Amino acid sequence: MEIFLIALFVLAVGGATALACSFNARLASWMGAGSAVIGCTLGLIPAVRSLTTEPLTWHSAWPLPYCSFSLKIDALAGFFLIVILGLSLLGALYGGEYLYGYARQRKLGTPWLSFNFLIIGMALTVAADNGLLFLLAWEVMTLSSFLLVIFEHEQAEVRSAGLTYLIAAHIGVAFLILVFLLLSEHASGSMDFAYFLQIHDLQSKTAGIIFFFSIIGFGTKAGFMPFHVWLPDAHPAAPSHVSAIMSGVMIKTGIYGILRILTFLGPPPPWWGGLLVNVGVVSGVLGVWFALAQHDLKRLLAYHSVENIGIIAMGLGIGLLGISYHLPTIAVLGLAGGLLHVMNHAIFKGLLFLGAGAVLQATHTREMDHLGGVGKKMPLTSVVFLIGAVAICGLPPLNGFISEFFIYWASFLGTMQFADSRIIFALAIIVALALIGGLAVACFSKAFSIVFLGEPRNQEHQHIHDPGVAMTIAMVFLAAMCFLVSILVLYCGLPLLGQTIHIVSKLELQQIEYQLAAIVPPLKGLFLISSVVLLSTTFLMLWRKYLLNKRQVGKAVTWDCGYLAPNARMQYTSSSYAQPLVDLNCYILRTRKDVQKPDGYFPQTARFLSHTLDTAMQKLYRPMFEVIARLFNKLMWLQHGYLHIYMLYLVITLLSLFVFYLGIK
Amino acid sequence: MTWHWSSLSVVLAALLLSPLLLGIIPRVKAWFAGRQGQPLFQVYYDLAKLLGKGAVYSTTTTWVFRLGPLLSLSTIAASLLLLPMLEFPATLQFSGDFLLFVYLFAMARFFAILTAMDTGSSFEGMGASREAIFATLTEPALFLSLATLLKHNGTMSLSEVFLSAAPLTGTTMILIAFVLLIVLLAENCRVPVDDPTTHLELTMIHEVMVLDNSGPDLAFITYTASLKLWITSNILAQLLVAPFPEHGALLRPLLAFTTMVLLAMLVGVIESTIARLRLIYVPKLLVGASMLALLGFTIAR
Amino acid sequence: MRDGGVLLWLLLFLPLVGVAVCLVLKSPRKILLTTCGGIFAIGAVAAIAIAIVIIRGTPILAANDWLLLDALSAYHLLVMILTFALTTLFAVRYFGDELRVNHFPTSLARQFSSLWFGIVASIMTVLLSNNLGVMWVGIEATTLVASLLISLHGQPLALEASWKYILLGVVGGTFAFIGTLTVGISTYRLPVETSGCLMWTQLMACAKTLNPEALKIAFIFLLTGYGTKVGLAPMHSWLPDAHSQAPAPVSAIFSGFLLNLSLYCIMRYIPLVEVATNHARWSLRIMVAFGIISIMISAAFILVQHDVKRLLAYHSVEHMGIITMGLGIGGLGVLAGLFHTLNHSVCKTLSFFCAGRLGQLYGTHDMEQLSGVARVAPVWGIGLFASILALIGVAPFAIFMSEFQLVKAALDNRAMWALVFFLFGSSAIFVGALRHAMSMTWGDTAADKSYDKANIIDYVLVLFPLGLLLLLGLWIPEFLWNLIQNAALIVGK
Amino acid sequence: MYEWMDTCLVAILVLDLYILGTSRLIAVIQATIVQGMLLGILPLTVHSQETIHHWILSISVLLSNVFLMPYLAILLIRKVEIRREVEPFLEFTPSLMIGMAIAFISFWIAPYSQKILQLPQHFPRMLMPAAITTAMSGFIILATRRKAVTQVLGYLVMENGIYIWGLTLLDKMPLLVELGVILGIFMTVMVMATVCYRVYLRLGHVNVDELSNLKG
Repeated sequence: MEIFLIALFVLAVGGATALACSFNARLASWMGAGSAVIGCTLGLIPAVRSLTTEPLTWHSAWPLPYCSFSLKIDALAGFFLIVILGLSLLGALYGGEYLYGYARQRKLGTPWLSFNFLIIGMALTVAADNGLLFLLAWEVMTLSSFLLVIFEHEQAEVRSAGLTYLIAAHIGVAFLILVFLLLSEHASGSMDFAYFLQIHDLQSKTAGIIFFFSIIGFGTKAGFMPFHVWLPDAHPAAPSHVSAIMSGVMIKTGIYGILRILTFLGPPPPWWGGLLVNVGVVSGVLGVWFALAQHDLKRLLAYHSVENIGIIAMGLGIGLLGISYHLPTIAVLGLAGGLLHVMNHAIFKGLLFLGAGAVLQATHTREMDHLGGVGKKMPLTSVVFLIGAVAICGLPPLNGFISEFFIYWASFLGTMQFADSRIIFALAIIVALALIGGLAVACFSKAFSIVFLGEPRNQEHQHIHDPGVAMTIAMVFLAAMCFLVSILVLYCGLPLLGQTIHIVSKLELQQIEYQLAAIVPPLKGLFLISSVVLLSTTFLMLWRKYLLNKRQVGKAVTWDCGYLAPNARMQYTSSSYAQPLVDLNCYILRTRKDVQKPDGYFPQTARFLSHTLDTAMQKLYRPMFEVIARLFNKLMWLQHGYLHIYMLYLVITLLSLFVFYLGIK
Repeated sequence: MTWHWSSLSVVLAALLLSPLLLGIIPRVKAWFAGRQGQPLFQVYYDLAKLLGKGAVYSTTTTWVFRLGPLLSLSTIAASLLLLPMLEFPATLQFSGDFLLFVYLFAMARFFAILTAMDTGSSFEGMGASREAIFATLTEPALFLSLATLLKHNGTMSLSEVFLSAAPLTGTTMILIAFVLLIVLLAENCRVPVDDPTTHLELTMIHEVMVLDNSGPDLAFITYTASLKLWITSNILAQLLVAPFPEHGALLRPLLAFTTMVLLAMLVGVIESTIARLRLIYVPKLLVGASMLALLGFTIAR
Repeated sequence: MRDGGVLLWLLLFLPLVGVAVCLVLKSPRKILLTTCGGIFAIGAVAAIAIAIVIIRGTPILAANDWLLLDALSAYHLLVMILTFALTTLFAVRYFGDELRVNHFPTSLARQFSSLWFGIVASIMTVLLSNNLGVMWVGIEATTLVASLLISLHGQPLALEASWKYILLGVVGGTFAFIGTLTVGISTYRLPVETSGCLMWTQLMACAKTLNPEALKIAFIFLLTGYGTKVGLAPMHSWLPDAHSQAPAPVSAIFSGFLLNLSLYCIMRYIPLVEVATNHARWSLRIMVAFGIISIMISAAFILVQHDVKRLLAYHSVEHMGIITMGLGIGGLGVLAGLFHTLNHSVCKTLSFFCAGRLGQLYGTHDMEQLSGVARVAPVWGIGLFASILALIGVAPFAIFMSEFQLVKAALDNRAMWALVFFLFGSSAIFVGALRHAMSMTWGDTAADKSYDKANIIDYVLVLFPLGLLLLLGLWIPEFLWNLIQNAALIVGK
Repeated sequence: MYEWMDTCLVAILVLDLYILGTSRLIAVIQATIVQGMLLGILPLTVHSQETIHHWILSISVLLSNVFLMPYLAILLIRKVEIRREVEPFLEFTPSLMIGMAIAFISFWIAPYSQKILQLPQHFPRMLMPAAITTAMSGFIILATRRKAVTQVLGYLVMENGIYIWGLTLLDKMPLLVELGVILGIFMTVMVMATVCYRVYLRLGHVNVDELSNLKG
C-alpha cells in the first residue's frame, strides 16, 4: 500500500514541478510525462497484487469532519485501477510528445499539473474507502479534467464545452452527496465504507432511492443517456491523450461508483437491473446513432463512448437481473461481460483517440470531410486505427467481441430462463446489441475510410507523416492489447474476474469460477477460427502473388464512369455515407440541413450542410433552462431601484412574520 | 469445444458446390425470360477465367484494397467450420458458436466496405453506404430468429438447433423461415433489396462495390458471394428440413441440399417476378422482418 | 492581564488611537501604511485574545461583565481580523494605484483611514459587548461609517447607493431596536437587577423563565431589522447597490464581514428564543424560510447579472441565506453555518479583490467588457475564476465542505424542503455564475488592454486566501474546529 | 398616577398627525422640537427612586431633540434650499388619514399586546398607542416623501416613537445604554444630513425618486 501512496506522491510532486518549470516547455514535458509514467508504473504494482491477495488497506485519521484517509484496494478497485493506471501511463507517454507540439503557443505547466492530478483523482476515487474522501477525489478528478478540457480556451466552443462539463459534473455530484449521506445515515453517521458494508436494515424504498440517485449521479459522469450531454462536447475539446483518458477510463469511474454502491445495498430487486438495461439500451443504440451522424472525428468517438457505456450498463443490468432471479450463470456472465467491456473499451477507445490525435496533430483538423487519403502518408496510424475500429465494432477476434459475447450469452440465456414478462429485457439487449453491431460497423467503416482511404480532400495535407516514437509506442501497445486481451482472459483473467464479480454479486467464489469456466471452450473456438482465418488469408495472399507474378498488373485511376475531370471532392463524404441511416432515425437525431440546390440550366453554386446537434441538449435541457430563466426573469421587477418600495418590503416582511406568529401559536 | 472431423466433408462440399448454387439463379431467370440462359457451371468458368487474368489497381488504393477481398473470403470460409448440416454437426462446435458465426459475416462485410471505400469513387461509396445500412437492419432480424430457434431448443449451439428431438414447426417455423428468406435476400444482395444485374451504377449495391476489382481479386469476391449464398440458404434449408423424421444419416442432409437448390430457384423466381424495391422502402421491409421475427419469438414456446 | 480583560479594552481603544494618528499624518502613502500597520497590530492583539479563549476554554469577561469574548464572538473576531488584515493590505495596493494617478489626495486618505479605524472600533463594540443595547449601538455605528465609506469618492451612483443603504439601514436598525427593547420587556416579571436586563449572559442564565411571547415578537423585529443589514431577501435591496458602488476594499469588508456581523447579532438571540419557547424550533423555521428565499432570489438575479460586483453581491445574499438556513436547520447545521461564515468571508474578500483590481484595470465592471481577464492579468484573472469556483461550491475548496455538512444536517433533520430548495438554488447559481465566470476569464480579449505586471503583494493577496480555502477544505486545524464547535454550542443546543 | 404622562403622550400623538398633514418643512421641524420637549418631560413623570437617572436622561433628550437635531435639520434645509415637500408619493390628506387609522388600530391592539407582553396592569394607557403612532408616522414620511431632507425628519419622528416605547424599560435599562442610544440616533441624523448634503452638492438636487439608477 505504501507503494500506492508513493505513486500518488510522485504524481503530485511531478505535476507541481512541471508547473514550476512552465517557463521551459521541454523541461515541463519531461517532468510531467516522466513523473506520470513513473507514478502509474508504481501504482500498477499494488493494483495487480490486490487481484491475487487479500485487499490492501491503509487507514489514517484526517482532521476533517467525517473524513478519514482510508484506502482499500480490493479486487474490484484493483481491476479498475489497472485499467486506469495502465491507460494513463500510455496517455502520459503519448502526451509527452503530443503536448510538446503546442509548446510554441502556450505554457505546458498547467496541463501537466492537471493531467497528473487527473490521474491522482481517478486513482484515489477508486481506492477511497471513505465517502467523503471519495467525493473529494471525485471532484479533484472533475476539476483537473475540466482544466484540460479548456486547454484551448481561445475557442468559444471549447469554453462552452468546459462550461457544460462542469455544470453536468456538479449536478451529478449533488446526487452523489445525497447517496453517500443517505448511506451514512444508516451507518451510524460514519462515512467510512467499512461501516457502509455493515448496513443491513436498509428499507427497500431507501435502497431504491439510493440506487436511483447513484444512477443519476454516477450516470452523469459515465455518460448515460440523457445525462451524456457534456460528453460529446468535452471529449473533442481536450487534447487527444486526455480525450483518450477521459473517454477510456475517467467515465468508467462512474461505473465503478455504481458497482461500489451496489456492494452496500444488499440484494438488488429486479427493477434495478431492469433500469440499468433500459438505460443501457437507450444509451447504446442512440449513442451509436448519434455517432454516425457526426463529421467531427473526435466527436464521433465521444458518442461511441456513450454507446459503449450503454453496452456496459446492459451487461451489468442483465447481471443484476440474474442476481435478483437467482440465476447465477446469467449473473456471472452479465457482470463479467460488463466488467470486461470496461477494460476493452478503455483499450480500443484509448487507441482510437490516440490515433485521432495523431491525425489531428498532423492535419490540424478534426473535420472528417476535410481529410482523406491520410492512410498513405501515415500508414502506421492507419493500421492501428483500423485495429481499434475492428475492436470497437465488436468484430472477432479482437477484444470488443469477447465482452459483447459474454453479454449476448447472458441475454440468450435470459430468453430461456427468465420468467415470462422479464424476457423482454434479455430480448431488448439482443436486439440492441445486434443493432449496435450493425451501426458500429457502418460508423467505423465510415470513419476509417473517409479519413484514411481515398484521395486527400485538402491539398495541404501532402506533407503529413506518422508521429514520433513516444506516440507510436503508446498506440502500438494498445493495438497489441486489442489482440492480447482475449489470451489474457483465457489464461489468467477468469480467476481474477471471479474475485471482482464476487465482490459485486456476493455469490460464492467457487460458484462464480465454475460458471466462468464455461467460457473457456468458446474462447478456444475463437482462437481456432481466428487462426484458420489468418492462415487462409496468408495462403490466399501468397496464391494471388503467385498468380499475378507473371502477369500484367496495371495502374489506373479509379473507374470514373466517363467523367472528364475527377477530383477529390467528388468522393463520398461522411455525411453522404451516413445519410440513409441518419434519415431513418430523423425524429430523434433531428439533423439540421442547409441546402442550396443547383438551379437553372448552368448551375453556378450549390451547397449542402448538415449538422446533428445533441437532441437531449436541444430539446430537453435547453428548453428546461430557458423556462427556469424565464421564471427567474419575472422576479426582476423586485429590484427596480425605488427606495420607497424597498422600505415597504421591510414592512411587508414584518407583517408576514406577524401573520406567521399569529397563525402558529 | 468439440471437433467433428467428419463434418469437414460438408465443408468441402460447400467449397466445391457453392458456385453451382449461384449459377442456378440466372438460369432460372433466363427460363422465365424465355431464354436458354447460361450454363449451370458458368460461375466456375468465370472464376477460372478471372484467376487466370492480370489485375488493374487504382492509384488511389492502398493495402486495404488488396487485403479486403482475401480477408472477406477467408472469414466467410472459416464460418463454414461453424455451420452444421443436420446430422453433421459443425466441424467446430461450442456453446455460443452462433455468435461467432454471425460476427464473422459482419467482419467480412466490414472489410468489403473498406475495400470499396478505398477507391475513393463515389459510386462505390454509395454502394458501401447501402451495404452498411441494410446489414444494420438485417442483423436484429437474424438475431431474433436465432433467439427463437435457440430458445425453442434450449441450446446455445447452432449444431444442436436442428438436431433436437422437437424441432420448430407450425406457424412459428413459417414465420422464421420467411424472415430468414428475407435475410437471405438481403445478405446476398438479391431482388427486392438489390438487383445484381442492373446496368445503372446508381441503383446497385453489391455489384457497384466491386467496380474497381479485377482479376483474382474479383474471383475471390465472386466466390465469397457464392459461399454466402450457400451458407444462408443452408440455414434456411435446415430449418425447413428439420421436422422431417430421420431415416439414415445421409437422407436429411441430401434433402437439405435439394431444398437449397430449390431455394436458389426460388430466388430466381423472385428476381424474375418481383421488381426491386425503391431504396427508401427497403428499410421498411427489413424492419418488418424483424417485427415478424419478434412475433415468431413471442408465439414460440 | 492574566484573564485578558485588558486585551478587550485595548481592542476597543486601539482603533481610536489609529483614527487620531491618521488625522495627524500628511502624506497619503504614510497614512495608508500606518493604517495597514495599525490593523495588523489590532489583529495581533485580537489573536492573543482569541488564543486565550481557545486555550482556556472559557469566555473572557471584563468591565463588570460589560465586555464579553466567548467562543462565538472569538470566532467572529477571528474572521474579522482575517478579512480586515487581507483587505487593508489590498487597500494599500488598490489606493496605491489611484495614488499614482493622483486620484487619492491626503484628505481622502485621512477620510478613508479614520473611517476604516472607525468601522473597526464599532465592530469591536458589537463583538465585545455583552449588553444587547450596546451591541445595537455598535451596529448602528457600523452602518453609519460604512455608508460614508461607500461614497468615499463621492460619485453620483455611489451616493445613491449610500443613501439607500443608510435609509434601509436605519429603518432596519429601528426595527432591531424595537426588538431589543422587547427582549428587555420579556424580563418584566423577573427580578433582574437594573444593569442586567439586556445583559446577554444574564438573559441566557434565566432564559427558561423569560416571557416566550415577548421574545417571539422581539425576534420578529430583530430578524427583520438585523436581517436587513445581513442582506436576507427580501430586505436585501440595498446590498447589490452598495456592493457594486463602494470602492473594492470596502465591498470586500462589506461582504466579507459586515453582513456576518449583523448575522452574529441574530445568532445571539436564537438561543434565547429557543430556550424560552422550550426548543419548539419556532425561530428556526423562520430562519430556514429566510434562507430559502434568499437563495432562490439571489439565484434569479445571478442568472441575469451584467456587473461583476453586483454578481458577487448577489452571491453574498445567497451565502448569507445558506448560513441562515444552516442556523435554522440546527444541530450540525449550526456548525456548518458557522464554518461557512469563515469560508465565505475568505472567499468573498478574494473575489472582491480580484473584481476590484480588474475593474480598475479595465475601467469598468461590466462583464461584457471584462473579457479574457486570465490573459490580460493572469494573477487576478485566475484568482477571480478560482474564487468564483470556490463560491459556487466546487471541491476541494472549503465552501464545498461546509455545504456538504449543511446537506448532511438537512438530511439528518429531515428538512427536505430546505434541502430541495438549497440544491435547486445552488445548482441554478452554479450554472449562472459559471457561465459568467467562463466568459470573463477566457473570453475574447480586446487588443488594446495593457498587461498588468503583478508584484509580490498581488501574489500574496490571491494565493494566501486561495491556499487558506484549500487548506480548510482538506484539513481543518483542530483548534479551529474546536472553536467552531464551541461557538455552535452557544448558538444551538 | 400617570395623568401627566398620558397628557404628554396625547399631545405627542396630535403632533404626529400635524406632521403628517403639513408640507412646510420648517413646520415639521417646529413640531419635532415640541415633541422633543414633551419627550424630555416624560421621564420625569414616572415615579421612581432613581431620580438622578431620570434627570440625566431628560436633559440629554432635551439637548439632543430640542437643540442639536433641529439645528442640524434647519442647517440642512437652508443649505439644500428646500422649504416644502412637493407632490409626495402619498398626498398629505391620505397620509393624515392613514395616520388616524393607525392611531385607532393601535388603541385597539394595545390591551392585547400588553397582555401578551405581560406588562403590569397599571401601565400608562396611552404609551403604546402613542409609540406606535409616532413610529408609524415617521415611517410613512420616510417611505412616501420625495425629498431626502424630509426623510431625515421622518427618521427623527420615528426615533421619537421608539423612545416612547423605550420608556417601558426606563428603570431596567442602564443609563449608559440609553445615552448610547441617544448618541447613536444623533449620529445617525448627522450622517444622514451629511450624505444628503453631499448628494445635493454632487447632483444638485435631493429628490429621492431620481436616485433610482441602480437596479437589477
